[in-house]
Amino acid sequence: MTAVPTPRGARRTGEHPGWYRFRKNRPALIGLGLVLLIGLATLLAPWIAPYPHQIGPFVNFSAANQPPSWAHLMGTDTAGRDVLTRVLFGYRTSFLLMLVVLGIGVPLGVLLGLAAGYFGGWTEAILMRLTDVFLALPPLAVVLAVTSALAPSLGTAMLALAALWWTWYARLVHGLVRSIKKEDFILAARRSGASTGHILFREILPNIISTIAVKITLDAGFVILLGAGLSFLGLGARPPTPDLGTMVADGANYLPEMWWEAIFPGFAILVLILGFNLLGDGLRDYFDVEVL
Amino acid sequence: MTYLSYIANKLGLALLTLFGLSLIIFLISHVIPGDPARLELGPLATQAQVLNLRRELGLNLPLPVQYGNYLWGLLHGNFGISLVTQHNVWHDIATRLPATLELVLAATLLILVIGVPLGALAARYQNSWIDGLFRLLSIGGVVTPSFFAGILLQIVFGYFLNVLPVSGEVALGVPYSGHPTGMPVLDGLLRGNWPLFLNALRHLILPAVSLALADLGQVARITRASMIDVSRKEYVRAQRSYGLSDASMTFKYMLKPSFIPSLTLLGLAFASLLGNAFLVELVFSWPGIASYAAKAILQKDINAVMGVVLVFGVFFVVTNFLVDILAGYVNPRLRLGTQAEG
Amino acid sequence: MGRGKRYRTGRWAAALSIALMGFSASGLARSLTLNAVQTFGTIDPAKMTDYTQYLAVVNLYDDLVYASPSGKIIPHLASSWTVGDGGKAYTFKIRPGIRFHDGMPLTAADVVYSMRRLLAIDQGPAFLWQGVLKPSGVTQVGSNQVRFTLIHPYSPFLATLPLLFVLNEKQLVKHQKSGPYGKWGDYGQSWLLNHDAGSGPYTLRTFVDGSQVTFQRFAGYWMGWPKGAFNTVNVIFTNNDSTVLSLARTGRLQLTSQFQAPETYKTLASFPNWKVVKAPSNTIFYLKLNTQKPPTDSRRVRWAIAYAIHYATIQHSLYPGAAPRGLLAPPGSAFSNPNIPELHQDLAKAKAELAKSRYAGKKLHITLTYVAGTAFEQQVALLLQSDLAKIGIQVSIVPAPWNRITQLATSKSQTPNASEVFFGPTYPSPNSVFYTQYDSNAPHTWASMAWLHDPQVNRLIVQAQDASGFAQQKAIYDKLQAILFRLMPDVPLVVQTYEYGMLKSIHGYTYNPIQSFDMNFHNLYWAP
Amino acid sequence: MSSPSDLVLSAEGLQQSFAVARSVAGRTKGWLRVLRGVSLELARGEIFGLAGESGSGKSTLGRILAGIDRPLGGRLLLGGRDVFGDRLENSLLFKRTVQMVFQDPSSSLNPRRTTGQTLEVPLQVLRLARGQRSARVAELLDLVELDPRYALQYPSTLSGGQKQRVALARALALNPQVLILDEPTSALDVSVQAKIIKLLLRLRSQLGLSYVLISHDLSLMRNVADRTSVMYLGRIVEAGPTPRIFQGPQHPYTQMLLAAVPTLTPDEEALKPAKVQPVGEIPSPSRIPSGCSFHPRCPFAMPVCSDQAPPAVPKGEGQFAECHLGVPAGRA
Amino acid sequence: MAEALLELEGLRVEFRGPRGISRVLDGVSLRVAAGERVAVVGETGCGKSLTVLAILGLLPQGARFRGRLRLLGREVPAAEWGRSKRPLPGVAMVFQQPMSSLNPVFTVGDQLRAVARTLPHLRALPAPRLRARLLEVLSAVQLADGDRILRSYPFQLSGGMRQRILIALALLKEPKLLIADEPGTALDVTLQAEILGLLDHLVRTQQLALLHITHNLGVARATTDRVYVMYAGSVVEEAAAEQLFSSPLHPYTAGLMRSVPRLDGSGFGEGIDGTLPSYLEVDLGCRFRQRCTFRDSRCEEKPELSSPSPERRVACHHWELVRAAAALEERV
Repeated sequence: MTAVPTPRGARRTGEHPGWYRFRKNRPALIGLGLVLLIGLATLLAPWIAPYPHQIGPFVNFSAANQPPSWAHLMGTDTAGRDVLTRVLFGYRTSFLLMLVVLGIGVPLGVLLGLAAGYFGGWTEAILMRLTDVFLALPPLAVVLAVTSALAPSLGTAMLALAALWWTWYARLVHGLVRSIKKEDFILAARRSGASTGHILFREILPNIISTIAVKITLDAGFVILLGAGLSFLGLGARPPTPDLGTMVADGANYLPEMWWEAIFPGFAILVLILGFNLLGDGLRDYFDVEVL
Repeated sequence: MTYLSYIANKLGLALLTLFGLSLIIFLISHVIPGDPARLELGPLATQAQVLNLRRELGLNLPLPVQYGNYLWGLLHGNFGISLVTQHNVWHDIATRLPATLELVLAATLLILVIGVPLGALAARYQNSWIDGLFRLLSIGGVVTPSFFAGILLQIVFGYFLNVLPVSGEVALGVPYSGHPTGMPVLDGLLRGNWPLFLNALRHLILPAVSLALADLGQVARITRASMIDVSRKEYVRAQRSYGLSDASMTFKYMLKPSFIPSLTLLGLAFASLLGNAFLVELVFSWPGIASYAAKAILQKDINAVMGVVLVFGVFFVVTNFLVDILAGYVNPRLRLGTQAEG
Repeated sequence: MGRGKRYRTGRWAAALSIALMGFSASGLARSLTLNAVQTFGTIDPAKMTDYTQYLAVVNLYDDLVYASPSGKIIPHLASSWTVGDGGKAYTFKIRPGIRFHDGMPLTAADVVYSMRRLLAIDQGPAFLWQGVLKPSGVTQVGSNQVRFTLIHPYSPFLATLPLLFVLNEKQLVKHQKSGPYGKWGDYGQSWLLNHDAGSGPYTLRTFVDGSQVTFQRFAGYWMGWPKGAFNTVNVIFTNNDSTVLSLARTGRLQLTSQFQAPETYKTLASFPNWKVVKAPSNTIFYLKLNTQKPPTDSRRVRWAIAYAIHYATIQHSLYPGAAPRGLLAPPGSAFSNPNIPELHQDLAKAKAELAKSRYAGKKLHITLTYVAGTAFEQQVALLLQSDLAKIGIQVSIVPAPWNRITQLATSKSQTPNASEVFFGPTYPSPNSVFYTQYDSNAPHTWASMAWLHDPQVNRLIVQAQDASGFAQQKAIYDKLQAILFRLMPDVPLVVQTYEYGMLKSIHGYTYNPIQSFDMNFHNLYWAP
Repeated sequence: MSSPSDLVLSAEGLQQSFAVARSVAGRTKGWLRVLRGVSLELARGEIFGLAGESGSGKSTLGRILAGIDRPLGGRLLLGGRDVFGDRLENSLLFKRTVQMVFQDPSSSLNPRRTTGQTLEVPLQVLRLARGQRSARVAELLDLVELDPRYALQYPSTLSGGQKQRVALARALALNPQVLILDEPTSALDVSVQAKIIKLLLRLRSQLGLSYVLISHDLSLMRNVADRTSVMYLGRIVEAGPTPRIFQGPQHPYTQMLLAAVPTLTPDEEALKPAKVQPVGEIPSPSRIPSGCSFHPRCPFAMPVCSDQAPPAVPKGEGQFAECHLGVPAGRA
Repeated sequence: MAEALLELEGLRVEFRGPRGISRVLDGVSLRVAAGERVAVVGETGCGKSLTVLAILGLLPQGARFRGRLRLLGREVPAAEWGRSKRPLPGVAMVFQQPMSSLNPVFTVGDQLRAVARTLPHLRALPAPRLRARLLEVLSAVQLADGDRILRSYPFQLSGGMRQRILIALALLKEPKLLIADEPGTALDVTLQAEILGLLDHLVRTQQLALLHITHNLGVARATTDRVYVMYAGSVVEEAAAEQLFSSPLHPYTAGLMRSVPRLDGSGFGEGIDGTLPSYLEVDLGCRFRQRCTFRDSRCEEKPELSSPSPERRVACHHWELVRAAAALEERV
């Protein structure tokens, strides 16, 4: 007499409800659009930048400090180079920084956080004290100290940032794991004989991956922000490699007369960070997770 | 657990953190391959002079011994001699810290006085145009690099409108002795020196706003989020249904419970405030500790770097300790101790 | 927004802000505010090394002798002197009636104390007299004379003496703390961190860590005061050109440093009540090439570099100044070799030199450092990078803080292939140029980043030190200059022109060949 | 009492405490005494009911019986072996004997794993081949009356009852002999609860399972359990065959519980003890009253009750109660 | 019938979501007379709590509602209920979660005073008299030691005390109608019984009307005069308590009652197959028909509320059949 019930929530035709919810979040869409647009422009920079040959060792002092015009939409800098071209290529430096820092910091932090949260004990105690100590250090100051100690270059800055960054993920993942490992389903999986590896990577990780993703998106903007600060202080990419923070720092010397030299690169940083933040906020709402 | 043992616990953690901090700072500063002796003697000194000074400064001892000396010195308030200014680093820091403190305090005040109520208001009018405007403002604050915000403010208020000064702490024509607090705004207020107070205040506005923006946005967002979170709580629904007024709900009965996460964030925000102070002080030629540190770092002034980063770290740890205590006060469960529940 | 409108609002708001700040126009008249691009590390005459330190010291203290704008040594505290014992004994007669800031008379004993102190502390200018003078060689003769007995004859000695400043012995003894100098304790070093013990035209009024410094006119100065002299001089610190402009525009700055960007001077000159004062200096902006490191160890590569540079861009737009002839500036100097030509870009010759070098056909790569944060040095670096790319030399640019450069310079292997560096004589003698930069026996510093090791050069430098008489010296220096030009250890890029922006009503600026001695505020006065 | 051969699981004098407060130095300053000496025996095919209010320690007892937590004292015996003493609680042997079903099916299923993936975890332990595993998953789903299609569904698309069936299937995957059922239906509506209980009863007879049923719902207990134990503050204060407990409750606490049960018919009403009114709340396990721990709430409390813990007094047919009221004079 | 205190007619509530519009309440009508005790029962998701929220003006954002509300014979404009967030005069709510319905960071006294200040008859009282009034209310809910309680934070009090404070908060208003949403459900049975007893006492002594929302049929029977049964957003049956429990007329009510385990150990029925239909589907027929054993073609048409007897209503085409089946079962 029991009719086989139709499972609820069977896929319906038409829009996926997740995409519908995301689509309703206009800021998140704008963020996604910005990040994709800038990412694409960065990839295609050699083809879409108006003067790609000005990226290498190039100067043209006779064309220096020209205000924005049709020929130079963002004007030219003190060495006569097209600011728009340098902004487009400057994004490459920002993306590189972000990819290296997060590419090293995130996996490391997630692994350590998983270990600390799940095993507890000494692993946890040491790791968490360590993150406390790292948290007490202003990241900018530390990176500045380390980079100037080793070599004031972008590479060292990236490594120093990565060396700091894992702590945030370790902390985040540690907290998540601690709360999730008390859930009955972990207990149940353990009672049914699941291995530790299975529990960590198949049971726990899938449940926190969305939070990590949100954190990564928000952090992408933050890393770029810090990187811009570092290059503003003179620890950016080596000339002639374009670097947005360096461009702002150089241009700031000629304010307000030659405003375009600092303002456009500054807004370029801002827009990219804005993109990542809007996207991150959108994802946070979408996944309904808490990330500081 | 009682409040007292809660405090003691937090204090223990803070001390432990400080110890780790000193170790890390020491290690970082001692992988610096620079030569402070060379620096002190000036560019034209001979190698023999340099070697002599290295011995004098103890730079040729093994690292653990140097760390021991360092810690011993710290405990006696001796941060070493700054190789650039030739002063005791502690003295350098003490003379510059008030300026930074003034800036950071002003920024904190802005964050608290504007950020928290703004977040509360946005949560109250969730999804309305007020909320939209607020989100725009707060995200604008978060995504604008503080140095760029500073530059923009300089252009608008310094150059175009020319209504606010764009560099320094007080104008030169205004006599200022640096006493008693070293913070001209406060000193002007304390001594009733209104020209000084007004002048210093005007100098403070742009740097403080640039510094505050990022964390203001962040704190406002957190306040908004936790207010919304709280607004979904059973007790808020209950209190609303009793007919409590909107204002008292928003600014009292919902704000206080949602203030706790904001408070924690504010503590964490201190690290970024101090970090951003580096940039803001440079942009505004602010005579604070961060620009001293930036210079010291670039010149590999080991003692000064160690001193400043340590002071920042201590500052941060102490602030967070205070935040914890305050959180304990706001949260009666921590203050009065939990009762064991069945 | 149009320019006109902006300035109108600007003026209106400036008036408002001045009113709000309670500025009094009369207060501005007798006080002078200038900016410096770095803080006062020290104001101790025994430790000074850079331009701000010299600037403080020259105003707080008096030196034994002074240099005229042309570099001639003229009496100052010493009213006259004699040289004897085959050029080994210098005896100076101290001018009577000079008083220190605390009212004590300045005596020969103070001079002895000051020189011995300088030699004992062995920092700052002490290197000038290393191997030339021992503390025991400094003696008082009679009541008002001082004698320096040199180890061996040394013709540039007199020219080095403007760097000896006289301190108040009694005052320092009163304030000295224990230290490594026996009965002299710490020689008053800690007290001098934020006090002065001089007799100079100005006294120290406030000195907060070298970052807020105010000088106060010393009414009892022995040389008297011109009408309109400044009662107080404030030095503020910023290397941010836009800040300088903003301060100048709002009347809070009356005099700029000499290190502003060319664009800034242009803007300042356009202000109705401002002028830009220029003075050709004897400082040259060099591209120093490490002659011990491949590929710049090849003379031909160095010449290829020299031919590749577009000097006109540097001399006319990046850092306006005269074209140098060889390595001794200024071209009009008495010792200058007139046969040495100016350098010009010639890419064909550059390529030819390269082809003849032992690195012909190889891909060349050099590193180039400059002082981080200096806008025009960065532009010059970019220019060099682009010019050298044209002859196939790849340049990687490494901006570094000045201290880092000075440190790299002490090691042959760490010194980069090429470095952008200013060098001016420390004292008005060609010896300062040649010995410091090119004698391989001189201490290795940022000045000798060429690491030149040439026996003939060394020999000629010593010959000139021992030589007596102008003609003899001139002949030696002519030969030396010709050899150095052929070796091309440093490429002279441009002769620095001092440029100061100042209010039109400030007068009296006088060039001086030593460091920042031209910023002796005693010369300046206000005349509307 | 059951004969030893019928015994599948037994516990002797189980004790459990949790630290509540620590000083700065990490020293424990207070304890929650959650279990204070609990013994029980579970026979093959039996449903053993554990009743009590929150804070009575019944869930803690359940977790120990399922091998999840180690007790601070006492023994858990399985086939004559001391489970915790021999460190068997994580062995496959124990897992294949005792499994647990949790109260809230929403939190006992991983939201990121499909039913099939969840059910395959225990099967991997058995080293079944992939084909065998999916066949077994279908079999398990069939066992709990779910369509095999559910193997591809995530928990969020299942109703509460369906989720609890999946949880039950997982518990059965290793063919255990004993299921610890911790409030298995309290998160469900009554109409669903009836279905789940029916399923549990069917499975017991079909698979010869034994259950330890933990529930605060006395009406449910009455209809399901063979034997019922009533817990109060970490002790079993009354136990016996279910009909006897409900028809002749001896302990005042049991009587109070019964008196509080909401009922649907006058017939049921008549079964409730009239003399005892529900009063007071269960105290915290950190401050357990002296003597008989129930004495502050007991309507029949005597002076002796606050001084001495009452002994377990047999009431016949395997029923006993820990109460001074039933102690023959002179023994107290 | 006594004078109607509260009349709700044809309440419809809809939410717009990603998959379309869900109609969560589909024409709910309720009536409470002065001094009357009324229960609304139903399982999770039937809409009983939402109905109360609508009356109290606490519908969530994004909800759209329609319907009429009359209070003390006066029509309440749509702006003053539903989502108005303003309390209705004379109506007070007792919340169900004693652990989460009190603000954790304010003292009990603070929270009581905050409510008192919104009430015209208490607002003007000087502090000492207000305090006396608060103590009086606390003693009305049988909380002794009022001084200490006023100074306490909620976490310092036991669950039972907190539940009493929630009642006190409602009583401050001196309401005519008390709305109680699952009071005591979160508490243990003994405590729940006490709280229900207290409510009953208050209703009788202060001549209050009570609208009691509960999922527990036994609780509804024990505390009320009249019962509404809700299913899937509609009232399916309405009757005096005794009538309803002796002879349910709606198949859902009957199935629900059969699902409840009985204290007399008489076992329990099969439960009800299937699950609640989705609110997203537009359904013109009886919403219970997929789960109903009586369904036939008539059920494709939505049944209206019919009156088998005065004061009794049922929304089923087959209510007579249900009654007959029950009678038959009784005889067997």
